[in-house]
Amino acid sequence: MVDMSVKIGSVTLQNPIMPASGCFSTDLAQVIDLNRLGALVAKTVSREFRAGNPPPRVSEVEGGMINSIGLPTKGIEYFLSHQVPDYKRFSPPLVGSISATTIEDFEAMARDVSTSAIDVLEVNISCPTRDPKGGNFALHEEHTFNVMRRIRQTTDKPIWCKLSPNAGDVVAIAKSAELAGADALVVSNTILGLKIDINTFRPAIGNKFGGLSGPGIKPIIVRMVYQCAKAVKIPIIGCGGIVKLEDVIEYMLAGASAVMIGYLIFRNPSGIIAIIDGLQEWCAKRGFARVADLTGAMIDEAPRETYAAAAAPIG
Amino acid sequence: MVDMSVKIGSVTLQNPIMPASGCFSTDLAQVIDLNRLGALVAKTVSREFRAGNPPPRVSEVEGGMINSIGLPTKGIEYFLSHQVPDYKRFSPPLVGSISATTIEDFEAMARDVSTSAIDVLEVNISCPTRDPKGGNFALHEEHTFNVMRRIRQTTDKPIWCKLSPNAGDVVAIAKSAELAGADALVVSNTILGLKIDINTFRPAIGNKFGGLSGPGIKPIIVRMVYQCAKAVKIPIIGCGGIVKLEDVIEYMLAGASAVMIGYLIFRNPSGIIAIIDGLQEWCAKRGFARVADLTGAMIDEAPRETYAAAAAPIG
Amino acid sequence: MAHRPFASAPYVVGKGAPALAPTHIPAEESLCPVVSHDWINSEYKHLVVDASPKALAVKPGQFFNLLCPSPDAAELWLRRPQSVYRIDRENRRIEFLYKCVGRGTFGLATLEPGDELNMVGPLGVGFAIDRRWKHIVVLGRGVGLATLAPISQLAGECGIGVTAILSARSAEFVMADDLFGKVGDVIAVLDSDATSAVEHVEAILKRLIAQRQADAFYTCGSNRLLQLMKRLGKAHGIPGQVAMEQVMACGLGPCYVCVRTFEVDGKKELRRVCIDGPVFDLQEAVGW
Amino acid sequence: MAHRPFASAPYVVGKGAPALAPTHIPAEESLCPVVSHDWINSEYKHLVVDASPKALAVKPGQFFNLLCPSPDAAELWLRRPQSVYRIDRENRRIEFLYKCVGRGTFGLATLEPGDELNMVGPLGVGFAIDRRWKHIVVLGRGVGLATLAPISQLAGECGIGVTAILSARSAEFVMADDLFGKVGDVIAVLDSDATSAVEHVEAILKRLIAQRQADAFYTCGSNRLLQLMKRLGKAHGIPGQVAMEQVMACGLGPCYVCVRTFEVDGKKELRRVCIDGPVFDLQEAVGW
Ligand SMILES: Cc1cc2nc3c(=O)[nH]c(=O)nc-3n(C[C@H](O)[C@H](O)[C@H](O)COP(=O)(O)OP(=O)(O)OC[C@H]3O[C@@H](n4cnc5c(N)ncnc54)[C@H](O)[C@@H]3O)c2cc1C
Ligand SMILES: Cc1cc2nc3c(=O)[nH]c(=O)nc-3n(C[C@H](O)[C@H](O)[C@H](O)COP(=O)(O)OP(=O)(O)OC[C@H]3O[C@@H](n4cnc5c(N)ncnc54)[C@H](O)[C@@H]3O)c2cc1C
Ligand SMILES: Cc1cc2nc3c(=O)[nH]c(=O)nc-3n(C[C@H](O)[C@H](O)[C@H](O)COP(=O)(O)O)c2cc1C
Ligand SMILES: Cc1cc2nc3c(=O)[nH]c(=O)nc-3n(C[C@H](O)[C@H](O)[C@H](O)COP(=O)(O)O)c2cc1C
Ligand code: FES
Ligand code: FES
Repeated sequence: MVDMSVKIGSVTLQNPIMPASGCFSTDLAQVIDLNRLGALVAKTVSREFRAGNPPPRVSEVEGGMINSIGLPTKGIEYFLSHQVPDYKRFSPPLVGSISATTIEDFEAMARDVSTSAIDVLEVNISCPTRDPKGGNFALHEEHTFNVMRRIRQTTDKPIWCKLSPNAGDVVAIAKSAELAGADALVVSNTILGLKIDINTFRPAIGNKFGGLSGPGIKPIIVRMVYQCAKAVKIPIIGCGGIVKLEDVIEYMLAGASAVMIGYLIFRNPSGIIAIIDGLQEWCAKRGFARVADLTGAMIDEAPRETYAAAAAPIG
Repeated sequence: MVDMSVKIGSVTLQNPIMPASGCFSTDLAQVIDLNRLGALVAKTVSREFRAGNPPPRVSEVEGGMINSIGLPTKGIEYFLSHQVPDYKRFSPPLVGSISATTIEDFEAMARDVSTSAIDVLEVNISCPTRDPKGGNFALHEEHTFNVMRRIRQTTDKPIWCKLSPNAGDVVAIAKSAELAGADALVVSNTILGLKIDINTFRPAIGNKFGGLSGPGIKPIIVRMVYQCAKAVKIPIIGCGGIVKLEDVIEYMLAGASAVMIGYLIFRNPSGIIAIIDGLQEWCAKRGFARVADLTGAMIDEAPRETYAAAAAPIG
Repeated sequence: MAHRPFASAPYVVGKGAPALAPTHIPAEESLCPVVSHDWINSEYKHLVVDASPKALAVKPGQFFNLLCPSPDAAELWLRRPQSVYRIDRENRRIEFLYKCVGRGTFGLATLEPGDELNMVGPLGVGFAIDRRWKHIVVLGRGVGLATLAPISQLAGECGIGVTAILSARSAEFVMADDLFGKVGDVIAVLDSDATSAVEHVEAILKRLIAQRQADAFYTCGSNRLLQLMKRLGKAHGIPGQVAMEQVMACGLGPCYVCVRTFEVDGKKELRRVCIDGPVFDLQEAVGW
Repeated sequence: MAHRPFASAPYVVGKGAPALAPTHIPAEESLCPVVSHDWINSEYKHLVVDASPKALAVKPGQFFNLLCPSPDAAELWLRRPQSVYRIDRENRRIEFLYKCVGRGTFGLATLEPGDELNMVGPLGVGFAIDRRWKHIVVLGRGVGLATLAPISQLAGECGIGVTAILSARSAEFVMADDLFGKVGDVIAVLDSDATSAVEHVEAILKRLIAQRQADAFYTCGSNRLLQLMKRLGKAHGIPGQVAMEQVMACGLGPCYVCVRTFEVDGKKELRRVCIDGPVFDLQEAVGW
C-alpha cells in the first residue's frame, strides 16, 4: 500500500491533489466525489460584493485558455455564513482564499476568515489582471513581505502564499514570502496574456487582458517550482497546466509537495479523481512506498560535457 | 495591389515577414525561395568559437518546444568571411545578430560586425539560459540601457534590441532600450522552461532549462507587444509562436510593425512563404491598401460595463 | 501507449461500463457511442448517441457539455454546451441538433457512427411545466429551436397543448416542426416571406392570448423574440421561461464564466447560465 | 473553415499539383498520398507513399522529415526524421520502414491508405559508393536496417556484390533481408541464438576481409557494431560510412539541434546529422 498522504507544514492531506481556487466549488459534487480530494480550495473572496468583469470572460488560446473573471464574490459575510457551511458537508480540509487591495484590508480579511471552519488561508496576491496597488502584490518583494508579514501576525492558521508567474524574479518573491512567515507557497497563478479577434479587431475577452492557464504554461511553472524549491525550505504547491498523472509526477520531481488543478476541471472533470487513482498505481508500480518521496526527486547533476553527450546513444 | 512593404526606422522591408534568429540560415534555400522574405536574420554570433550545449538540445512540450542550443558559433571571423558572403547571394536585407558576455565585448562586436554587408544589427541580450552577467542583460533596465547605449555610440547601423519575456516589467526594459537609442525592439526571445522526464527522473534536455517557443507562448508575447507598443515610439517586431497568417495579423493589430518566425520553420518550412502570400490576399480582401496600416489597429476601448455586457448577444 | 494527454477513467463511463461514481452523484463524464449523425440542412447536424443511465435522466432544457474533437491539427481546449434535443428513453438514446458555427461544432461534426463522444451531464435547470395548464406557446429561432424542441415531449407527457411558432430565415431552416407537429400546432414564420417580422409574430401571439391558448410562454434563440414575449407576458400576466446561452468553461458552476444579467425588482444581478439556468424566468431575463 | 492551425500551401505540393517552388530548390514540403501501410512485425510498419517529383529524387541514405499525425488529442509539435527504405522510381513511390517507439511514430502508424503524409525532403547527404569496388559489407541492427536497406539498390545499380549482416533480437526482427537477398548474401545474426555477439560478427567480418569481399563497410543502428567496423576498417584500411541518428528539430541545417561528435586528426568537432550527414565517414564518427 502506497502512503498517499502529504504534509504541508502542519496540515496533512490525504493525497497531494487539490483543485485550484476559482476552478472549484461544491457544485463539482454534481460529477465527482469531493471527499476524495486532498483539500477543498474555495474561490477567492474579498470583503465587499464584486460583480466581476464583463463577458466574454474566457477565450481559447493556443496553450489553453485566457480568463478575466474579475474575482466576483458575494463578499466575506456570505462566504462565512453560506459557502463555508456548504463546504463543511465534505471531509477534506478547507482552504479559504482571500484577496484585498490594501495591506490593512488583507490583515482584516485574514482575521475575519480565520474561523474554526477554515483549515488553511490561501493569500491570493497574484491575480494577474490587477496591478500591485490593486491586489497584485506578488510582483514585488517588499509588497509581498509586508502583506504576508501582517497576515502572519494576525492569524494562527497556516498561510499559503499564491505567487505570480508575471514577477520577473519569482525566487526573490518566494524568499520574501518565506521570510514573512508563509507556511507554503502556491506556484502559481496565471500568466498575463492577450488575444485579439482578427475579425472584429477587438480583444477576445471583455476585460482585454486575461490570465493564461492550461497545459501551455506547464513548462514555465515547472521551472518556477524547481527554482523556488531550491531557494526556500517551506513546501511548494505546484499549479499550472496539469491535465494528467504524468504532469503531477513532473511537478513533484521538480520539488512540489502537492499540486492544484484548475483547467483540467473544465476539460475533464473526472480527471482529477483519475489522477489520484493513477498516482497511487504509479507509485506502487515504481516502488514508491510514500508519494511524498517524489518531492524533489529529480536527478540533478551538472550537464554533461557537450562532445561526450553528442557521442552518446540517444534516449 | 496591396503595398506589402513596411519601414522599420530607416530600413524598408519588402514585407513584414522575417525568420527568427537561430531558426534560419541559407540552408533553408533547400526548401524555400529566400528572396521572398522581408529580411534574412542570421544566427547569433559571438566573438569566439562556442561548441554549444550538450544534446538533447530540444524537447517537445505542451505548447511547442523547449531548446537549449547554447549559441554555438564558429565565431565572428568565420561569420564575416564565410557566412555573410553566403547570405549576400540573396536579395533581402541582412540582419546580423550579436551576443557577448560583457558590455565591452558587445561594443567591440557591434563595431566589428558593422560591415557594409550588414544592414541591421540585432542585439541578442536575451538568451534565456544565460544570467545577466552571462549575456542576458534584458532582465534589467540599467544593463539594457548601458549595453544599448554603448552599441549606439559605436555603430551607425540600425540596432534592434531583442527583449526577454522573462523580465518582470518588459515595458520598463523596452523604454530603456528606446532611451539608449535602439531603432526597434524585437519582442521577444523564448521563455525559460523546464521539462523533467518522468521515466529517467532527469531533465529532458541536456542543459536542464530550455527556452520555450512555439504557439503556447503567443498569448503572452502578443500581450507584451501591445504593452511595449503603447509605451515606446520605435517600431516593434513581434516574435513568438507564429504558425499561421492569423497570428501575424494578431501581432500587427497589437502594435507590431513586422514579425519574426522561428518554430514554424521547423513545423512547416513552406509556411513562411504561404503566410506572405496569405497576408497579401487577406489585406486585399479586407480592403487594406497597405499592410502597414494593420500596425496597432486593435480597437482599444474601455471595457463595457459588466451588467450591460452580460445582457448583450454573444459573439 | 506511453503518453496520455488527458487523464481518463475511472469516472468516465464507457459503453457498457458501470458507472463508477457514487450513485448519489447526479451527473457524470461519460463516453457515449454515436448511433447516427446526419446533416439536416446546410448548417445543422442531428446527432444521436447511446446514453449512460445518468445521462438518460436528462430533462428538457438541460444540457451536456461536450468534448468536441478538434477539426484540425490544433487542440480544442474547452467543451461546448449543447442542450438536449430529444430524449429517447425507449432506445436509451439522447439526441442533439446543432448548428456548425466554429471550431468546436465543426469538430463535433467529424464524429462518425461508432465513435465515442465524451459528454458531461446532464447539467443545469430544465423547463418547468404546470400540469394545470391547458395550452402553452413556444417561440424560438435558430439554435433556440433545438433547445425548445423537448418541450414537445414534456407537453405531450402532461397532455398539454402547444402552439410552436418557429422562426427561421427560410423554410430550409425550420426545425423541430416534426416534434411539435405531433403534440400541437406549428406556425413557421420566415424571413424569406417577411412573416418573421416582430409585428406579425406579435399578432399571432395576441391571437393565441385572445383564444386563451397561452397559459405560458417559452422562448429561446432571439433577443428580439425574448423582448416581445416578455412585453406581452407582462401585459397579460402570462408566466414564461427563457433558455439562455452564454460562453462557458466549466459548465458546472465554479468558474463564473457564463454569467448573464437578470433583473428582479429593478435590481440587476448576474446568474450563471450553467447552473442557475439555462432556463430562467422570462420576466427576469434582461437580454438574450 | 475559419481557423487554420498551421499555414499551408502554396509550396506544399499535393497529389497532382505542380511544384510551385522554383525548380532550383532541391527539396520541398509535399503532401504525399499513402498507398499502403502494413505491420511487418510486432514493432515495425512499412509505409509506401506516392512521391512528388522532387521527393522521388531521393538517394539512398537521405531522409525525409515527416509531419506525423498526433496519436492522441494533444498536438505533436516536431517532425520526425525517417530515412528512405526503398525508392520505387518505376511506380513513383517512396517506402519507409520504421519502428513504433513513441508519440511520433505511433501517430504515423495511424495513417491509412488514401491519407496524405506531409514530408519535407529529400534531405541530407546519402551513401557514396565507388564503382570500382567489387564487394561491400553492410552491417546493421534495429532501425539501422531500414536506413541501410537502399544500399542494396545502389549496389545493384552499380553491379557491386553485397554481404549484408543483419543483426536482430530474433528472426522476427530481421528486416531488409529480401532486398539484400536480391543483390547479394544475407547473414542474419540473432540475440536469440547468440550469433549476434560481437566476437561472432567480428569473425564473419574477418572472414569477408580475408576473402577480399570487403572493399567498403557500411553500418547503422548500433554503437557496438559501429566500434567494431571502425576498428576492423582502420586495421585493414577499409573505407567505410556510417549513418547517424540524432534528435532533430528543423532537419534542414539552421537549428544545430542534431549535432554529433566527430574526430579528425585527434580534434573533436560537432557536425549536424541533418545536413552534414546523416551519412558520415566511418573513421570520423565517435559514437552512435
Ligand atoms: C446551455 C446552452 C445550450 C446550447 N444548446 C445548443 C443547441 O442545442 N444547438 C446549438 O446549435 N447550439 C447550442 N448552444 C450554442 C453552442 O454552445 C455554440 O454554438 C457553440 O459552443 C459554438 O462553439 P464553436 O466552437 O463551434 O464556435 P466558436 O468559434 O466558439 O464561436 C462561434 C460563435 O458562437 C458563439 N459561442 C461560443 N460559445 C458559445 C456558447 N457557449 N453559447 C453560445 N454561443 C457561443 C461565439 O461567441 C461566436 O459568435 C447552446 C449553448 C448553451 C450555453
Ligand atoms: C536521419 C534519421 C533517419 C532515421 N531513419 C529511421 C528509419 O528509417 N526507421 C526508423 O524506425 N527510425 C528512424 N530514425 C529514428 C526516428 O526518427 C525516431 O525513432 C523517431 O523520431 C522517434 O519518434 P517518436 O516520437 O516515435 O519517439 P520519441 O517519443 O520522440 O522517442 C522515443 C525514443 O526515440 C529517440 N528519438 C527521438 N527522436 C529521435 C531521432 N530524431 N532520431 C533517433 N532517435 C530519436 C528518443 O530519444 C527516445 O529514446 C531515423 C532518425 C534519423 C535522425
Ligand atoms: C476561470 C478561472 C478562475 C480563476 N479564479 C481564481 C481565483 O479566484 N483565485 C485564485 O487564486 N486563482 C484563480 N485562478 C487561477 C487558478 O487557481 C490557477 O492558479 C491557474 O488557473 C493555473 O492552473 P491551471 O493551469 O491548472 O488552470 C483562476 C483560474 C481560472 C481559469
Ligand atoms: C532552436 C532555437 C534556436 C534559437 N537561437 C536563437 C539565437 O541564436 N538568437 C536569438 O536571438 N534567438 C534565438 N532563438 C529564439 C528565436 O529567435 C525566437 O525568438 C523564439 O523561438 C520565439 O519565436 P517562435 O515561437 O516563432 O519560435 C532560438 C529559438 C530556437 C527554437
Ligand atoms: S461555465 Fe463555469 S460557472 Fe458556468
Ligand atoms: S535538425 Fe536543425 S540543424 Fe539539424
